[in-house]
Amino acid sequence: MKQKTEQKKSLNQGGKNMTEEKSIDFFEYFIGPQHPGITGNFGVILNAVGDEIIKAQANPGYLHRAFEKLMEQRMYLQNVPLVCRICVPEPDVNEALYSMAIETLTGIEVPERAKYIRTIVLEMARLAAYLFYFGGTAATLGLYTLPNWSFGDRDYILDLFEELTGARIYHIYMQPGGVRRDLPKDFTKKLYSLLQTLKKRIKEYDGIFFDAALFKKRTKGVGVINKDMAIEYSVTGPNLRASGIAYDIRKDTPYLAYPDINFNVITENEGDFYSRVMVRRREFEEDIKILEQLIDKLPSGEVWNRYPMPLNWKVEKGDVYVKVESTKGEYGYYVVSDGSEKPRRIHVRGPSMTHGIMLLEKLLKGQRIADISPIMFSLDICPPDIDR
Amino acid sequence: MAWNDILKPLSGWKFLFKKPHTIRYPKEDKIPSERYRGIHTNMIDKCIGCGSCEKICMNQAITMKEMDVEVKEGTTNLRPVVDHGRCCYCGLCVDICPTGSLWLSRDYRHLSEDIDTFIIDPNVKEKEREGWQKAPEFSLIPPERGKMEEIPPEKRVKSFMEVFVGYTEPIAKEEAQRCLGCGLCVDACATHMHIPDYLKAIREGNNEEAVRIMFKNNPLSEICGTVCTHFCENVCPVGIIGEPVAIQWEKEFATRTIEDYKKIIDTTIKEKKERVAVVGAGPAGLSFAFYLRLKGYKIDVFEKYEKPGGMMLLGIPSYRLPRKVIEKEIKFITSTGVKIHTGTQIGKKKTFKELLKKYSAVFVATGNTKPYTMGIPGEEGKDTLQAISFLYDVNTGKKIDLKGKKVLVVGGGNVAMDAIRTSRRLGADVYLSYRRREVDMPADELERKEAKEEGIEFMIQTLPIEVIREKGKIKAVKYVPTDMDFSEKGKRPKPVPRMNDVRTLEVDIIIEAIGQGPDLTYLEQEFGESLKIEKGKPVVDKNLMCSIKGLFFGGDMANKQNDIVSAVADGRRAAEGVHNYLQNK
Amino acid sequence: MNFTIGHLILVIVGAGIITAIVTKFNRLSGSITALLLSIGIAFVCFYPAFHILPISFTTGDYTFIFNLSTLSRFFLMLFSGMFPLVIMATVSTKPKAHYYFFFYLILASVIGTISSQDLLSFFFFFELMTLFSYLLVIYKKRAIKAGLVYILMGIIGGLSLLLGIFYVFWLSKDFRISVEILKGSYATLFLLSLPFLIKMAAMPVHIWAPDTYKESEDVYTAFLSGVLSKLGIYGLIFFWFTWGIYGLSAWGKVFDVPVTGYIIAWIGAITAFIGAVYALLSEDVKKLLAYSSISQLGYILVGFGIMSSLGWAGALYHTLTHTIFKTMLFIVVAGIIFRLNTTKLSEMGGLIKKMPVSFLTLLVGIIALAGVPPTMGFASKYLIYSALFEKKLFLLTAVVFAASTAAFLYAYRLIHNIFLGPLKTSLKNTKEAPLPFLIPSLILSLFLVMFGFFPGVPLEWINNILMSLGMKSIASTFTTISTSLGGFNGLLSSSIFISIFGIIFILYLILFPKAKWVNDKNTFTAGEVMHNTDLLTYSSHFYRFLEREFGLLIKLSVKKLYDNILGIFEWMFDVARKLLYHGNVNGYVWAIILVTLTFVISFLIGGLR
Amino acid sequence: MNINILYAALAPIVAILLGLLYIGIGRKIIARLQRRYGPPFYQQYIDTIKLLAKKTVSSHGVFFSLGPIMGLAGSMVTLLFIPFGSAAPLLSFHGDIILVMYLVVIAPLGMALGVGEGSNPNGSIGMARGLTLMLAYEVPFVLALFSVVLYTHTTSIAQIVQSQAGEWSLLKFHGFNWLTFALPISAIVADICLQGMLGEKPFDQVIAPHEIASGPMVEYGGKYLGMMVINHALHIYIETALFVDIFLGGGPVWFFIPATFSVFILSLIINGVLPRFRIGQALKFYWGVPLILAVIGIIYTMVVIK
Repeated sequence: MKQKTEQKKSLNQGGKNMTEEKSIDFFEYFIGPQHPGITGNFGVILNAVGDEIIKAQANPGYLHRAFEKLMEQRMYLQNVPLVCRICVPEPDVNEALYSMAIETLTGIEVPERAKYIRTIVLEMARLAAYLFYFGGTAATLGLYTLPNWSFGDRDYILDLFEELTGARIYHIYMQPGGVRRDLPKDFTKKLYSLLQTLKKRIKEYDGIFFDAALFKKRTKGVGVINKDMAIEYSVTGPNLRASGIAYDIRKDTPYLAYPDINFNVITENEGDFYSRVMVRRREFEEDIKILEQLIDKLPSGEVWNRYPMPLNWKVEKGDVYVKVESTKGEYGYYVVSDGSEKPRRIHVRGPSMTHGIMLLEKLLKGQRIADISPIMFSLDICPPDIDR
Repeated sequence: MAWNDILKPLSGWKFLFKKPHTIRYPKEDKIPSERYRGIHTNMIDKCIGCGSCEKICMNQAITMKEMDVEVKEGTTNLRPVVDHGRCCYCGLCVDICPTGSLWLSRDYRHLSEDIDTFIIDPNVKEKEREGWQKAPEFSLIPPERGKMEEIPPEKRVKSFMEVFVGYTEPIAKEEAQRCLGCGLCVDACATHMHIPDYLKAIREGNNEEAVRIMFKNNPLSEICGTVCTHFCENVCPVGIIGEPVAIQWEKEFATRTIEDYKKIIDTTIKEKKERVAVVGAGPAGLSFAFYLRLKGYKIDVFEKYEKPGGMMLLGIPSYRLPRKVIEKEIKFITSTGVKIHTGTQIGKKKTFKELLKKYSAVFVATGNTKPYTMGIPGEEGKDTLQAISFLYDVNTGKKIDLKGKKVLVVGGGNVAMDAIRTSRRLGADVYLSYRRREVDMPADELERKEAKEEGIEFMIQTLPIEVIREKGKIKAVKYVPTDMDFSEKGKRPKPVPRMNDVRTLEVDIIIEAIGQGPDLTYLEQEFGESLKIEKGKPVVDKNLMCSIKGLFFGGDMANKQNDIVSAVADGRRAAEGVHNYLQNK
Repeated sequence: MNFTIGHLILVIVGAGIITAIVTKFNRLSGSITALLLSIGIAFVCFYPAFHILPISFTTGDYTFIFNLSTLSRFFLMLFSGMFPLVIMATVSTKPKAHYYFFFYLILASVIGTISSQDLLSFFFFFELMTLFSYLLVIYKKRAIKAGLVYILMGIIGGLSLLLGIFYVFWLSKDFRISVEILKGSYATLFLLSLPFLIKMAAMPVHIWAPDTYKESEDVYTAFLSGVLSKLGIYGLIFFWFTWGIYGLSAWGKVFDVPVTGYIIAWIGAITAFIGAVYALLSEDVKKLLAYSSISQLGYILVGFGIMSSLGWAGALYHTLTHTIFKTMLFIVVAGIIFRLNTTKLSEMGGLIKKMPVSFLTLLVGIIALAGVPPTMGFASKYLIYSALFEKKLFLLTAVVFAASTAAFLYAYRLIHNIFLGPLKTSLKNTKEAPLPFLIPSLILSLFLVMFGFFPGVPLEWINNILMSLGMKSIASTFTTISTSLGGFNGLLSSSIFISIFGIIFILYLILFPKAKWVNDKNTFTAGEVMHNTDLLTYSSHFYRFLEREFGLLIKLSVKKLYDNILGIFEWMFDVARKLLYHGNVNGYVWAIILVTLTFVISFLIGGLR
Repeated sequence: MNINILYAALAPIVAILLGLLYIGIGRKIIARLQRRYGPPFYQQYIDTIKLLAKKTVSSHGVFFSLGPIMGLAGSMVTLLFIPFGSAAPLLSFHGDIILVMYLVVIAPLGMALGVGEGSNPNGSIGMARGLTLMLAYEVPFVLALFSVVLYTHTTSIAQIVQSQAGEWSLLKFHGFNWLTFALPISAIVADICLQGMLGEKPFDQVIAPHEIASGPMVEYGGKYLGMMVINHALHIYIETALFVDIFLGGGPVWFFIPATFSVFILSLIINGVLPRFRIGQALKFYWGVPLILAVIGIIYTMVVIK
């Protein structure tokens, strides 16, 4: 309630409130949208006393591309190349979700092999996203060696993606009914050897970053989300697990090939910056294990079940909500079809919206300017995901 | 905070003397993967310009532009041009391309300050294929058409019941979904029916709208839905990767759902004074009458026979085209106010000159009535039948008994097919002789297939050279096999008879179905030199008016296609021509 | 022309009366009169042809002696030189009659203090100075509360001085200082040092300074901080010299420094450091300067405490430097406050375009404050460091160096928050400070730079003092200062800097195209829409991170300690009041009887002795 | 003497060229650490020339323009008082280590004025941090110097260099006279402080791009930025030269230049593997271990002298 009135005040920035504000000696600090410490086109307006923040106001909307509206204007298949653009670091989640939603609506079966391939893609994307995250977080703390390493290693995953899907970032590989192409020759072998390399590499990261004294000094006790707060702010994903709540959609409501896979849900207890990073670092190894299992269990067979000609494809009337676990948290799609060639409404539930606006505003209060962008990165906020 | 944690970061120094793992562009180059989705490349010769890529593109990056290419049948001179500034390299255009002419190459670098250079013409003559290509099993177009119920051949051969079952609604809708909407068929169709439009109406379940669209170009839509040469399907790009869209059957389905066209088609007419006469109530005459009538002219149709319908009625057996269909169509046409005077042969009771005096214009569409003959020894005789007269006889109800007889039909057109299947239904053992390969046959594939199912023996690449007669009756036919000569490019291959390999076949009756031409003798008698005739057909201008003012020709007698749909098209064209002529008179 | 110190003091008092009378009729002409008269007095003090003779007169047993020693002469020139400049700055504020009157009286009492050679007259003039100073401090209504603390501390100092004098008299039966009788009595040392430490606002007894400097009349603050506080160092040298530097070492030596001096040096170093920290954390411009003043006087104490010739040279040099730059800074700031009517740093900003002259003078001032070469600030710092290096006082060096680096911090903050950054919309129509503020500050900044080029010039006077005190002089020429460890050439370094600066500047003018001027309002939008450009300045809580790191220091402030002591006293007296004033007549009667009895008994005991 | 004046005239140019070269090679080395190839070693020259060749200059005020000039002038003056190894004492007999320590400050002060006039809060925060960092590292650094002064009985840099001079031959190793060996603890402290002076991680709070968007440089562009880059190059040279002169004995040119370079590279590769401190933590750090070490160093020195 208090927050509301504060926001109202800031909205009515007329002459009246000026005198009140002048009495507190804060200054207004704009971090973003043009700022190296911001994950994307996103701004935070801060009221700071010295370098201490007394009020933070997230200011999204600079990258608003009206995806949800655009999707209503496009045919069902045409949306497949569109959805992956919602979030750069981990686009496959969107593809998988969109395909799953359409499959649920139309009743197209996905072949078993396609399910496994999709899971492999999702887990590879997860690894890539984590490498991205490690690099980004290290960079906000000023360690530029790790991003160079991790982005280099991420490129090896992207190479595999390129081999599999023909593209490095926006794979546009999954589509309703399965995947677009079968695995290329020797793909699983290459993937397996890459996983072994990554296992070694993560140890090297430990040395320079995760175990480093300075890193611990910078991160421990910064931006704490405790259990109650995590639930109150509907935090999901690794951020939630860092607060000690073992919730993972892959485990709780399994989808694709996850029911067949054994893995642990990683949790940390402190809920601070450090645990948020460490949850991801430990999940990285867990994901490598998952991928190894997937390679072992990969069945053979078809990879795609045909759907009608996409130009004239009408999807049955109905609505559906599907959700998956992304590296950022719970990702969900709510798709409404009115039986025509174009979806009536698609709503994307991105985790960055909750993490990047309400939670961030809360967390930044009382922090130092030096900790803004580390906290933002530690929450793994993807501004494009906020501005759909 | 252990000492170890403080010193551990120094472990990063081990990379100080290791080889970096980056690629030193431009000294080194990373080779993109085999499936890399790079820059568009399009085989300009293979591309048919259907524009599917343009339609599937979500970014409107592809535009079809007119290019200087050879326009073959079923292609356009439109070729894709890609704006790489908008392209998202999803490769959907490749996956949908029916011909597979489009692919994404492995090159991917393009650097320029000028945004105009990002609009790339991807058309090449020849290029090595690499990168993201069409994989047939992942083609976005379903290759098979909707299945139609079939009557088993054993059953259908016994009677003249209609062999055509037609689509049920769900299958029709599903089938209509396969249409790419490219409109190549519109160009191919003689009447230029708006096929994608009515297919769209069908898949939306709006059959009335579909029929309305059809009748804009074709008043004999149901007949065409039942029997048609369907050039549209021949050019359909979907046919390249599988079976073409069943346009004809879709049309048949839509029209059949409508009981009475009068109810759905707006036929309000503003009457005009001028009167126009039509000679011949065949497809050309009827469509002419219909469209001109809609413009308000008063129409009188003169028909030689007792029933209107022309070749549709007389030439096509009822198992293919049920009579009630023809009646339904004609009833609709006459309901607009067209008067049909049956049993009135012009040239005998009335002359053309009389008509020209009485009427503002005269449209003549008397069709091809004069059959061609082979001109081989022993050909003439009572049991050498002409296909059209044979069919005419059958259709008018003349009893012809062929039970147990051996019949040889010569020719490969639809008339030949009708002849063999009619003969078969009359109980004969039928042979078909055709001098070219089976693929060269002008007859429909479906017809051929059904004919074979009904137990007719196809003697492909044979040429009868002599009919052996005993007592005036045919005993056997001598024939030789032929070889194909492909020397002339761009034309159908020429059969070369192998004269030293003469074979004989015992037959009772020969039916010649090698084509027919118009009978213009009565016209020549009346007009003489003032009517220009070339190659047995009257010379007409683009309005289908001949050298005599007010006299129009159309239908089989004026065009080369010799089929219903062309005749209908002629009728419509002539209606426009007559209207123009009368308005500008 | 010869005249005595008595004449001088009388002339000054007379000038005060004249000014007051003129001011009563017309304020402006009063101010001009004050200015002219003060220039006259300064001329009298400075002109070598005028000889100021000592004077002494005897009443009863006691002889009052007034004489100008070399040391006193240095301070006389300092005070009388600053006086007209400060008076000049008051012209545009147009103060009331008694303001000038008290101002002249202060000068008179100061001259009386520095020329007294006997204890009673010293005490008399010293206390007079405190009293008049108090009357000027409370010239503005807002300062009454701060003035109370000031006078309280003044009285404590005075009492301590008086007690010390009595103690000395009890020991030597003589009020003259030249008598060598004091054989290392800690009590005398403490009692006779405390008033001067209070005057210099050394650390545990500094509490009057920040508030007094902040609340007192703006121009007067320049005199109070720049000039009057120097009486402290005069008093210390005056008394301590009497003990004799070598006499003090009787108590032992630490690092080749007398223990007492060492303690004073530590007090100075801590004062310097903590003062600097408080200065860099304060949000008020005058408070910042006040703490800066405290901090800088800490250096003087350090130099003094080292008790070597280098140290005393440093202390005296810094006395001169600090007098010049702090007077100037306060005058400049007074000019700014005169225009803005605020002392809050967060309400200033971007004034460089409106007040370029003030900016330049302030810039020179802070460069001197920071002790950076082309100004004389460096020379004083150099001497103090050399003294520290010479005596190997490494921990003191660390603290002093930390303090002097912290001086950079608040110096930058001062100039940044007032002049740099975006211009506040409310300050759009601000004009340059009036000329009376600018002229003295320009003159003073000229001195700062000039002595920066020729650091040896003031050192010569100081050498005279040192020699008069029986110490070694510092080797120097006009342009160089050298010590046993090293030395520097002020002219060379400064002129090379100026010439390189000139060369690059000329190159800049030649090579650079004319710069496109960009409004500072459209900087740092970062793509955002700004609704209030005033909020964009990073000025308040400039060193918030230090605030956090020094949190303990702020919590344990001395003022709170005093407050607690006060609380205990209040409680005690409250109890006492409740015991005495309980409203019962019997109780009062008994109390009177008790008191009377006590007196009687004590008289009886006294009589018996 | 004449040669010395010649050196003095050439010193700024040599120092700029050397500083830029160091940065260039440093970029290469950091790139290797990060598993990259990095730009060519002469890239920094190209960048600087490019910046200086830029045509448009936008300014926020007079001192915005004068700030970089003052900074450059300050750096060059400082340079002249630091000997070019034992080969050329330049002007160092006219000013000693205390003068140098204060001359060094002119450049940041000039920059600070310019940055302040730029009125960008990022720049102001950067300056506040820079000054705080100075507060942090100066104290242990001064104590390290103190031990040197104690050991050599002089504050003159030239004399400190001379005191370490030994015979230069293949057989006799110069290094035995170095103060690094005489006062190892102080040398370590000085090197730790050098990290902060150079603004390398973990002490690059001043320009921390992710926090305050490059801080002081944020408003500067074009030629001004070019001047700042040159200033940075000079700064690197001055700090490393000071360290080499005091702790590594200066030495002839062929030793002096590689030595300064190595000192720079050492700080650079430490920079490569560490994140940065928060500014408060940096203060705490410097006033913690290095300060204690420095005091130990001084006590050690006192013991050694006796």
